[in-house]
This record gives sequence, C-alpha cells and structure tokens, in this order.
Amino acid sequence: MAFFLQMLVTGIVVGSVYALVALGFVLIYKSSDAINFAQGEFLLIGTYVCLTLITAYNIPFIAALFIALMFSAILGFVIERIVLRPFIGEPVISMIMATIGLSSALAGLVHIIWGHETRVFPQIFPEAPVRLGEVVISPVYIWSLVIVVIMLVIFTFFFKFSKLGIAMRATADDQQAAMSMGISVKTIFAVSWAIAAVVSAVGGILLGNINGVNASLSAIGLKVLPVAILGGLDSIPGAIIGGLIIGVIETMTGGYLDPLVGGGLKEVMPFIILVFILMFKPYGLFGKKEIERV
Amino acid sequence: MGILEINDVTLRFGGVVALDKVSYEVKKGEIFSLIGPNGAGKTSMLNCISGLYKPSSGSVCFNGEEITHFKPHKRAALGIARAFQNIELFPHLSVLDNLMLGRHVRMKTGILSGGLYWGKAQKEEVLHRQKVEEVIDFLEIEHIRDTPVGRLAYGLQKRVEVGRALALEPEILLLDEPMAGMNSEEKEDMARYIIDIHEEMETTIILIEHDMGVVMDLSDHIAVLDFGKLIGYGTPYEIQNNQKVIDAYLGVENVG
Amino acid sequence: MLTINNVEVMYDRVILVLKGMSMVVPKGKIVALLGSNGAGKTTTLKAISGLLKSENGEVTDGFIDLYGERIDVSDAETIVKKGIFQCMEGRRVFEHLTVEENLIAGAHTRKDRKNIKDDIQKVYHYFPKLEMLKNRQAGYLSGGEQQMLAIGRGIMAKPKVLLLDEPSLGLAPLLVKEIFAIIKKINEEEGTTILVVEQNANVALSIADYGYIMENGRIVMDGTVERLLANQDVREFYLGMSDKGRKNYKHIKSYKRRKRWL
Amino acid sequence: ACSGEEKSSGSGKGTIKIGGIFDLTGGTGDVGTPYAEGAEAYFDSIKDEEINGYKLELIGDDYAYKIPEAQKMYQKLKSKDKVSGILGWGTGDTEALRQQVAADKLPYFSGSYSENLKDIKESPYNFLTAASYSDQARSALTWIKENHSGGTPKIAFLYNDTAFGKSPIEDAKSFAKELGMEVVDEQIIDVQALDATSQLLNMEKKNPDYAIIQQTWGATATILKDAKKLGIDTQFIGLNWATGEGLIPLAGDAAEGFIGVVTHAFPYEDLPGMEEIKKYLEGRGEKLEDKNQKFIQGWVSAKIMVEAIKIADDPTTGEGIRKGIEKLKELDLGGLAAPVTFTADNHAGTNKIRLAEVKGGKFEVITDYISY
Amino acid sequence: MKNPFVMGCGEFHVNYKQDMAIWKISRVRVRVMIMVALLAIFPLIASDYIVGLATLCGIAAIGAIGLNILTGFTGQISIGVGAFLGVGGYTSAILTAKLGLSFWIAMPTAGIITAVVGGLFGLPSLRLKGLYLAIATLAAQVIILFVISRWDTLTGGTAGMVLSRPEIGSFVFNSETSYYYLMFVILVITTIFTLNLFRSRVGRAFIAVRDRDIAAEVMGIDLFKYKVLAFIVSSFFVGVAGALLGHYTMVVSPELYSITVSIEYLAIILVGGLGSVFGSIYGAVFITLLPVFLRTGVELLSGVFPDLSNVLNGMKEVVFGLVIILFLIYEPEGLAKIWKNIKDYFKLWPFSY
Ligand SMILES: Nc1ncnc2c1ncn2[C@@H]1O[C@H](COP(=O)(O)OP(=O)(O)OP(=O)(O)O)[C@@H](O)[C@H]1O
Ligand SMILES: Nc1ncnc2c1ncn2[C@@H]1O[C@H](COP(=O)(O)OP(=O)(O)OP(=O)(O)O)[C@@H](O)[C@H]1O
Ligand SMILES: [Mg+2]
Ligand SMILES: [Mg+2]
Repeated sequence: MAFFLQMLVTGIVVGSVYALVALGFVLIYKSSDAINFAQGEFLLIGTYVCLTLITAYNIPFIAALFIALMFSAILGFVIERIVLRPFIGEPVISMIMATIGLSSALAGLVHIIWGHETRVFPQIFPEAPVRLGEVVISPVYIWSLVIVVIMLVIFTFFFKFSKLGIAMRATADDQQAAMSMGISVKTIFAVSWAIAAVVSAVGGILLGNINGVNASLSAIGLKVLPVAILGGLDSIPGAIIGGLIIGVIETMTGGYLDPLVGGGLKEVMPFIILVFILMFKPYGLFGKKEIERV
Repeated sequence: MGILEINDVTLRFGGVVALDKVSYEVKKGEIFSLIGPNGAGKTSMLNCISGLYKPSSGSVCFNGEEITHFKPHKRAALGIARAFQNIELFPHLSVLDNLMLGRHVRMKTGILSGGLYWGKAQKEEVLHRQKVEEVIDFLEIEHIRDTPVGRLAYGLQKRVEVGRALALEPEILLLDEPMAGMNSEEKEDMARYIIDIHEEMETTIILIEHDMGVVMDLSDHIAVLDFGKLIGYGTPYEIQNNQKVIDAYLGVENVG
Repeated sequence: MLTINNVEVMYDRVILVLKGMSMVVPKGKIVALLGSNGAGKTTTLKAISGLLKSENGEVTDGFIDLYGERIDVSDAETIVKKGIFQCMEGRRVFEHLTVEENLIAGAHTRKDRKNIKDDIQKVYHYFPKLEMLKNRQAGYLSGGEQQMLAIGRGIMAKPKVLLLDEPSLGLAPLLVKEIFAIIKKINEEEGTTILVVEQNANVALSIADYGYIMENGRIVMDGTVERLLANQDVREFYLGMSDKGRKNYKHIKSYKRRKRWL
Repeated sequence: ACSGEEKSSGSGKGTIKIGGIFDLTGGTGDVGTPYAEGAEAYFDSIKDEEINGYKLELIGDDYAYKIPEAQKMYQKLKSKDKVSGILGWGTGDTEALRQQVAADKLPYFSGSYSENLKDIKESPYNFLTAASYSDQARSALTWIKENHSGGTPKIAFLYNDTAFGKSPIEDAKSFAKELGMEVVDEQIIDVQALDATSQLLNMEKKNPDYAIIQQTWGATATILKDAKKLGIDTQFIGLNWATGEGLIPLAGDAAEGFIGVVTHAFPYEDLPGMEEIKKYLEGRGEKLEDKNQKFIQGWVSAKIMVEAIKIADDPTTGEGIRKGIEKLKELDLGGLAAPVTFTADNHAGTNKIRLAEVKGGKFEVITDYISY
Repeated sequence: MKNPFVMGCGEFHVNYKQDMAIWKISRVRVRVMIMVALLAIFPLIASDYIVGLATLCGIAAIGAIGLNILTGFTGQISIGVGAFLGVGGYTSAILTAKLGLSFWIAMPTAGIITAVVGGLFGLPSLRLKGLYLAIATLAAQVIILFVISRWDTLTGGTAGMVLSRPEIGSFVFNSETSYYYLMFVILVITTIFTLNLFRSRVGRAFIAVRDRDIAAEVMGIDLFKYKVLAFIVSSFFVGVAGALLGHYTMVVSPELYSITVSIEYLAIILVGGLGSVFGSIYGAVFITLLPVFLRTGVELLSGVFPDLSNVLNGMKEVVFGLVIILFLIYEPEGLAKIWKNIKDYFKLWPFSY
C-alpha cells in the first residue's frame, strides 16, 4: 500500500512538471494553431539565464527568477517578431517547421554561450524530503504542483473572460476575420509567445533544480508533447490533467510492469495509452473539435 | 415508385432537432426543390441523403434499396452526386483534375497499375478524360481547363463544382444553393445548365435554393421545411398558395 | 465621408483586379455597390478595410481617404480603430467561440468597456434569435444565424462606416428583407454610414440612397436609386426583369443581349 | 588501402593523419568535450616531433552524438583526409562503424569499452585502451567479494536501455554467480529520467547490499539523490562513465560514500605521468587543476595510438599501425592509466581498474590497480 | 536538334494521350534524359567521398519521396519515419544475416513488411487528424524502437546487427561506385512510379483527401481506405530506403533510427517542397549536404582561429536552423518552387527581363 501511495504521489508531482512544460505548447497553439518544437530550447535558455544570474552575479534567487522571466518574455517577443511573424497566414506546417529550425538555432546559441558541461543550481528548495506518512517527496516537486495549480486558475480565467484571451482564441480560429475585428494578430502572437516562453522558463528552472542543467534538458520538450496532445492541444486544464495522468502512468508502469518485462516500458507506456485514448477521443480529453459543416 | 424515399427521418445534434420525422419521395427524372428558412434543416437533409450525417431514426431508400447506413462513398458509387452550399472544390487541382476526381467511382486503376501507368491504366485515363471533356464542353469552361480552381472567381467555381458532380454521371444530383451569390444574369446561365442537365441527361435533381423565382419556375415538386418539420409538399402552384408556407417562408409578395 | 479615388489593386504583384476604381460614400448614407462575380467588389472593400495585405494584394495606385485622412497606407487594425468595420463575405464567424464571445471580439478595439454589456443587449434586440443561441458555438449555427452574428459583430464595433459584403448571401427571402430592414434601422438609429455590396440588387436598391455598378474592376455606372432602377440594362441584368415583368427561367433564350456599357 | 604518404614540405617522410570522431555538442558533450580536448592536446604536444620519421596530425570533429553524422564523418576521414587510424567515441557509433573500419583496415580506439569490441573476428580493427565495461564490473565484483563482510553479498544492476547501458550486464551477472554472489535485481533507468523512485523502491524490496551503476553522470546523480530521499542504504558502485568530478555537484551530498570505477587518473593525483601534461599546459598558460579526468582519458588514448605508430614497421597504413599496436607490451602510462598490452588475438589492452570513493565532495582513490 | 535548355512556347497535343504525358514538351523530355545521363556517369569522375555522399543523398531521397506521399500529397504528418526506416533495415538484416536470404529478396520484403507495419500504425487515421495523428505516428516511433531494442533474440537488441553488402553471383557491391548505381536504379524507379501514381486515379484520390476530405468522400473516395493506403505505399518506400541504408552502412542498431531522424526527414520534404516528387530529391540532397558543408566551413575557419572550434560547432547548429527558417520565409513552397522559377525564367530566355 505504502508502495502504491509512493508511486501515486511521485507520479502526480512528476506529472506536474510535465504539465508546466506542456502549458507552453498549449498557449502557443491556442493563438496560432501551431506546435512550437523550440519549446525545449526556450525552457533551456530561461533556466540558464536564471542560473547565470545566481551563480555568476550572485543575485538572490527570487530576483534572478524575476529577471529571467522578464528576459524570457522579451525573448519570446523578439523571436516571434523576427522569426515567426512572416508565417502569419502561412500553412501551419511551415510554421511548425520554422520552429524546428528555430530549435536548432537556439540550441547552437546555448552551446556557444553556456558550453557543454552540466551546471547545478545552488540549493534553493530545501534538500530534506517532505514526509506524508509513509510517502516522501522532494520539496521542489511540491512547489511545481503549487505553481501548476496557480497557472491553471490564472489561464482559465484569462482565456474565458479577458478581452485579450478571447482575441487570442478568435485569432486561432480565423486570422483574417480577427484582423477585420481590429485585432492585431501580430500583437496576439507576440504576447502568446512571450507567455509561453515565461511558462516554460518556470518549468525549466524547476527541472534544473532536479537534474541540473545541460543542453540535453531541452529533450523534455519532445517528451512532453504527448501530454499536450492527451489533454487536448488547446485546453489548459487538459495540459494539467494530461500531465498528471502521464506522470502517474509512468511511475505506475515503472512500479508494477517494468519488473515483469525487465524494464524500459516506463517511457513507452504513455504513448500506448495515448493512442488508445485518442481512438475514443480524437481531440484529446478536452481538445476543441474541428467543426465540419458543408 | 420514387427514385428516392425519405421515411420519418429525424436528426438530432445534442439538444437541437435539425430534422423531425420528415417523409417524402422524389420521382425519377423530376426536378425537386427543398426550401425553407435558414436553419430549417435543408442542408442537413442533403447530408442525410449523401451520407455525411446518420439520421437518429428513420430511413433513406434509393431505387428501393435502403441506404440509411451506407457510407458516403458507397452512395456515390450508386450514383448520388452533390454540389455543396459553400464551395468544396480541391483548390490546388486544375479544373480537369477536379472533374477527373468526379469520375473516381467509375474508374478502376489501382495503386500498382497506376504507378506503372501501363496498358489498361493508361487507356482508362484517356477514356475517362474524353468523358470529362464532354462535361467541360457542356458547361462551357474549356478556357479554364488547366487553371487551379482556387484562383477562379466565385461564379466559375460554382459552375466547376456542378461539373464535378456531373462527371460522376449521377442518377440523382443534389444541388445546395447553386445560385447563391450570383446576380440574375449568372443565375440565368446556371438555370439554363440545370434545365439542360435535366433534359439531356435525364438526371433527377434535388435543388435547394432561396431564389423563389428559380424554384417556382424549374421545380416539378417542392418540399418545405421549417424548424426541421415538413410543413408543405406539392407543385409550385400548391406551395405558392399554402398559407403555412407563406407565413413561415415566402412572405406575401413572393407569391404569384 | 469615404472617398475612393482611382484605385488600382494587384494580387500577387501580377493579377490586376481594380483598374482605376472611384467612388464616394457620403456621411450617414447607405450606398449600394453592385456588380457581377469577379468584378472586384470584395477587393474594393478589402482595399478600404486594409485586409488586402493579408492576401498579398496591394493598392498600387490612387488613394482612399476617410474625412480627408488617407487610410490606404495604414493596416487593418488601425483602420478599424479609425471607425471602418467590414463584415466579410461568407460570415467568417469564430467557429469555436460562443455567440456572445463573438460579439465581445467584435468590440475589441473599443475603449469604453463598460458599455459593451448594453450593446450586446442592443444586438439581441435587433436579432432576438441570437439571444436564444448566445451560449452555442458559432460554428454550429445555420447560415442565416451566422449572418446575423456577423452583422451583430459589426454593431458591437460602433463604426463610423460599416462595410457589408453580400449580407444576403444564402439567406431566405423573409430574412433578407428582415436583415436589410435592420441595416436601414442601424443606419438611421446609429447614424452609421453604410457601404453594402450585393448581388441581390432588388433589396439593395430598396434601402440604398445611391448606387454604383462595377464590372471587371471599374465603375461602369452610378446614380441615385431612382436613376438606376429606370435603366434598361440594370433592369435586365441586375433585377432580372424583361420588358414584360419578371421573365421565366424556364423559357430563357439561350442567346444573350449585349450590355450597352461594354 | 589508404596511405598518408603525400610528402609535406620540410624534412621527414611526411604526415600521418589520425581521425577523431568526438561529441562536443551532443547528448554526451559534457564528458565528450574534455575527452576530445585531451586527445587534441596530446597531438598538439608532439606536433613538432617526428614520430618514426613522420609528423602526426589529428583531424578531430564533432558528430553531436548522431550516428548518421558519425558515418558521414567517417566517410570523409577515410576517403578525403585519408587517415590511418581513428579515435572514436560512443558505443552506438563505434558499433555502427565496426564493419566499415574492418573493411577499410583502420585501427579504431573508442571512448566506449563495450565487451563485444574484444571479439577479433567481429571487429578485427577495434582496440580497447582501458578495461571493458564487463571487466570493470568483474573487477568491482571481485573487490566486493574480498571486502564484503557477513553472508553472501546481494547485488543489483542499474543501467539504461542503450547499447552502452546493457553492454556489461549479462557478463557481470554470470560472473557474480561464478563468485557465488546473489544477483537479486536489475532496473532500467532512462538517461533523461527525472526520477528513479519506482525503480529504487522495487530494488529496495530485494534489499541488495550493492548496486552497480552503468550510467552517465546525470542519471547517476538522480539515482543517488532519490536513494538518499528514500533512505536506501545500498552501496552504489558506478562504472567509469558514472564516475568523475562532474557527478559531485550534481548529486550534492547524496554523492558521499559513492564508489566509482577509475580507469584513468584524476588530475589532482600526484603521478609521474602528470608531468608531461602539466608541462604542456603551462606552456600554453593553462593549469592542470582546470582539467578533469576525462581530459586525461583522451590524452591517454591518443598517447597509446602514438606509441603504436612509434614502433610500427609501416606506420603509414592502418594495417601497419595495427601491427604496431599489437606489439605494445606493458606500455607504461606513468600511472595515468593501467599499463596496456595488445596481441594479435587480444585487443583488450587491460582489465585493471582502480576504485575511488567520494569523501568530502572529492573522489579519493581507495585501491591500487585491481583485476579479477 | 533545338537547344533542350530553352523552353518551348507553342506545343500542340493532338490527342489526350500526349496531353497527359508526364513531360508534355519533347524538349523537357530530352532535358530530363540528359539529367539522368549526367547523374549516371558522374561517379566515374567523382571521388569516392563524393560518391559516398551522393549515395546517402539518394537513399534519403527515396525515403523522402515515401514520406512526401504520406505527408505532402495526402496531408498526414508523420513523425515516425525514423522507426519505419528501422523496420526496413532490420527486416533486411534479419532476412539476410539470420535466414541467409539474398539481398534481392530481402530488400523488397523489407519494403513489404514496413508497408504492413506502416498500415498498422496508419489505422488511427480512421479517427485522428493533423497534429493528433502526427503524435500517433510519434507513438509508432517510440513503440517500434522499444520492440526492436527488446526483441534481443531476433534483433540483437540494443547492440544491433551486422549486415553485408549485396552481391550478384560473384560480384559484391563493395565499392562506393557500385553501391551508388544500385541506389540510383532504385531511386529512378521510385521517382517514375510516384510521378505516374499522381497522374492517375489513386494519386488524385490522395490529393483530394488532403484538400477536402468531406468532398472527397462524397465524390466516392473511401477516406479510411485511402488514408491507410497512403501509409502503406509511403512506408514501402521508406522501408526500401531503410534496407538500402542498412546494407550501405552494414549495420543496424536502434540508436540509428531516433526521433531526430524522423524530424530530419520532415525537414527534407518541407525544404524540398510538400507534394513535390522532385522536391523530395532536392530536399534530401540539401539537408544531407548542409551539415557537410558547414563542417568544411568550420574546418577552414578553425584553421584560422583554432580555439574557436567549440564556438564554431555551435555556429553550425545556428546556421542549420537559420537556413531552414530563411527557406520557409522566402520560399514556403520549397526548392521545387525555386527550381520552377528558374525554369520559368529560362522559358522566355533569352528574352527574359
Ligand atoms: N454538425 C452539426 N452540429 C450541430 N448542429 C448542427 C450541425 N449541422 C446542422 N446543425 C443545426 O441544424 C440546424 C439546421 O442546419 P442546416 O444547415 O441544415 O440549415 P439549412 O436549412 O441548410 O439553413 P441554410 O439555408 O442557412 O443553409 C441548424 O440549427 C444548425 O445549427
Ligand atoms: N487572393 C487573391 N489572389 C488572387 N486573385 C484574387 C484573390 N482574390 C480575388 N482574386 C481575383 O480578383 C477578382 C475579383 O475578386 P472579388 O472577390 O473582388 O470579386 P467580387 O466582385 O467580390 O466577386 P463575387 O461577387 O463573386 O464576390 C476575381 O477574378 C478573383 O479571381
Ligand atoms: Mg444550408
Ligand atoms: Mg465578393
């Protein structure tokens, strides 16, 4: 029983990290209907900036975090302007490809600036694990869970009620019509990229505190794609719940199935389940259906 | 016996009842019109006939055979062709290819023979190309034969779409507002084509149109839908004098 | 007062669509723009509302100004802010947004947030049917319902000039009359200047003060409604009248009379 | 075959080129870069000497841990640069090129020490410059047997699902049995794993005394930290790629007490072999302290290649160099690594390793060179 | 004979057969011939290294054409190509190495097996569309690789398998040149087959499914059948490419078929041009060679300032990314379009302005 609980809790908290990163995908998809393959690099850069500020300029964490997030926002803004702006109105696929190119370019930059060796965050979250009865959790995970919940609330309201949020959804539906409403598609994109960059930076900084930071951290971007899909590419709650589900599936598989098959199923199982679920809910758990009228 | 029989067709979308126990029959070789206010369920009706929607209850029979549960492509093979309300052409393909696609169900070439493009496959292509050219001549669109349809003006696209449906050599042709967005001059052309199709090819035609002039002049029979219910059926004359219809749809001065 | 002066528009740098188009839309009036398919009506409207750029078309000559201020240079959102709002051809509602959210999106450029609630009510008063559907996803409305929503969005924007592209497209006769009545009402109650592009000349001219007729990229004729209605060609080609009342489609002659103005 | 005999200006018979396929920007860049630097440093340190009458040149480049890239680079090194030998890197790509190097007769030193490179028939031109992963595990197990008190030791294995990770496992398991140890469990932990709780808890059920880790630093750190979190008292022993300075900051104080297999010396060790490195570095205004163990490893691999060229009868062809390598007997590396010996039917230079334990945030070597 | 590099203006086709030929204008036909001839003789003059690269390009092109059939022509994005290459490679490896079959049987079989597997993983297209389908193919990628690295008895697990070069009688395709010709023949066949496919019934149906699936269905096209069919055909060619690659590098191992490979192939068809057969080829050449050129560049530079090589390696990635982006910005329709523009220019040549 204790074992099960430990698996469950670990799954949930790990899942919350996935959820955070997945949010990045959703935010961009919600405004542009495209997937950003450079998410991982966004995450990486945000993290490195924060880390550098702390270690090289020994700025206190909170301040560093704040600056790093500001920086990410600007980065997202700038990148949208110089790289993705030309793709407004182009077919989504070329936008996606552009982000693939972008990811390579950013990865290169990261390598030039921060080099190769793995860097480590100084103790930010207390080391001592938290104990709930039999179950132990590292504090950093609890934090990510908290942050995720906060984001969930904020963004849900943002997209349902705020003028900007509605404008974003409108843009995703029909860019030209949105323009005719006087919605500045450019601004919408810029803003959503900025937000996405910030969110993934947060995710990255948490990850950095778990595993240290090096270029391969960006791999999380791809790893989390199924999460976004499972929840439904344009659903904020979807991303969160998808994250938790996949997290739990992973640890449970690790806990109960891997011993039987000799390991390795942990990373594959989410995909198997994902396809299975998609067969019944083709647009993920909460994704918007494509409306087809003739 | 009618070529098409609709029996008690009901169609629901969650709460919305798009069609409510609709029954009527279409006689072979006639021009049959469906009219009714917006949202009455006309397009939904066509979708039930061409198989894009499955009726929640009731049945659709074609030439006496029940086709309620056939998939759309099987119905096409039976000879049910359609032009859509909002243009649904293949924008990147030339007019020619769009029409060749219309002949899909009449051709056989498979992957292998197609890829090798030898003997039969090649002969077939050429043969059907001739058929398509006939349609092209008929609709007077020779000059745009090789243009990608995406670049054509609205009116022409509508014509090409009718052509694509014709290329299938259908027994029954479903036209969803073929004249929407045309001025009366272009409407006349379209009307002329519809008449010719009907007379030269003896195709049965189901027409949805909001222009009463056209409907009253061309139709043999008219069915009127309102909020998914059939509120009238009969000859143009009967419909024009059907009070229910006048209140729900025609309004006064469209009569006569 | 909206002036379009000798405007040329090209798509993809090659396709010349407007070839010296000129027209004037006086303040507070309703002007109808008629013309056959592909004449360039939609292009004209897009040129005014700045939407051309998104289809890589551009105004290559002439100018457009609103109250003496050039607008053909500025981009879509600024033009909307200046008070020109286009209801695009084919409704173009935001499918995944609810009816109400669509209306809010329509009011995007407005500063006076607090009045929006009331204006939504006003739209519902013009189109009671929309109120019943207000929480339905717009993508599932029927053609007519969507057209109402599209015009409703226009009202929400409180524009000085409202551009309507074929508002009657695919609407039932009664609804066409209803909608044009409402357009007239909007023009009178809100004092909105309206430029309406139409195929259905009958209704268009029935509410318009002034009319233009364009064929492949040029204005070929214009005048007061009375004058147009009196014109032989307009009667035949746009109102579908023959000398003896409405002609019967069943007996259309297959040859066609040439238009005098071509 | 390929020959490097185009005469270069000046004295000597010409230049012999050695190719380098390194990972600088890829998944293993953190250890790959110092390794590459070490190798390049050694060749740089002898660039003015004439070895066996020839000047030597290393043509190294980054393949970013992408095997197809490695294959393209190999094509280039072979056909364009006409190299006579190659210093390679990862397990995956080394295996992928095995066939071709055999066909092209190019001796190949890899950064990967997987057992099946030993197989002369399968891979006649691959050489292992340090103890193979299997031998490392065998030696470690032997050490356990000798130092374990109380009952038969229970062993577990933690590795990742790659050619690298799985390479030693089968051999190690059977050897442990030979030694009469009990292999109680094995767990697969992904290289990128955020968390190893599930695996560790499963392992803990079997309660092993020792867990042998074949991983990279990142995953090893994750294991150690989660083990600490869950209060697992198993003694963790990592093979050479789990060991190294980089592990310690990652794992924090969870690293304390971790034991690692040391195939190559740490720069801070006081060894005769360090002198030439220190001299070279100071010549370029660099300091030995800034280098790490992987730098030494690269240096040593390069050195062995060069030593072979020295004594080769015909150092211009890959075949000749191979013969040279097979003449190396008890080549003394000044303590930087175990002395290596190659023969025509044994391409595994040594099976000796040392063990080091993390004490106070530093690896302290706790054994002399041991084997099994 | 008229100069085949000058396009004609007035050509008349007196019957449909002519009008429907792949290359309608005789001059174009001639020019294609010349192209093919050039490609056929070039290994005789080029160095082994060049020929080797050319072979890699060609193999990539075959796979890319396959992917383009699925993604470019039928509009179903696939992120699973890597794994399907793997299926092809492993099938051929197992058939030749384990069962001792000849390459000439193994390669086509590899194609067929991959086609079957591809069809299997195409089944979700019954319900899934766009990015959701794309992720389903990503799942295929992960699952297939898992199976490969797990089924040790059959695949040799993570260690991979060793293959040998194909042979006819006593002749073995060991030299770069000989293997190039092997690749070349298969590439030509693939190209012609695909070109034909898309001027006949099935190909048109694919395109219809991509452009407007509802309309396609109503025109009598069985959506599900054709979607899966696209997966099958596409996977066949990818499988063949996989087999060719396996026997060229003489090894298969799971790490060879990672997600990065899948993305690289997507890059190929996007840079080359979606829905363009020749585009796939241009793209393959481009994406395969770009890193090579970049590396040469780095070498030249690192000669100038050696200590920068680390930075330069970073630059390599940056440039690679930028090139792709610039491409999409300035020529969204890919290399194929650029090539077309060049031709259009020559159409009026020498009177072009
Ligand atoms: N796929 C669908 N999902 C939900 N509701 C639908 C769907 N299709 C149609 N409806 C609803 O069914 C009703 C009938 O729609 P339909 O399109 O058939 O009307 P119509 O008679 O064609 O109107 P119009 O003349 O404007 O085209 C409408 O209220 C519409 O909202
Ligand atoms: N984005 C575009 N790119 C290229 N050509 C275009 C584009 N949009 C329109 N055209 C062309 O410009 C001409 C005029 O189009 P426009 O839509 O303005 O005509 P219209 O008067 O609105 O016709 P309709 O009554 O059918 O709406 C047409 O010939 C059309 O082919
Ligand atoms: Mg309808
Ligand atoms: Mg228009």
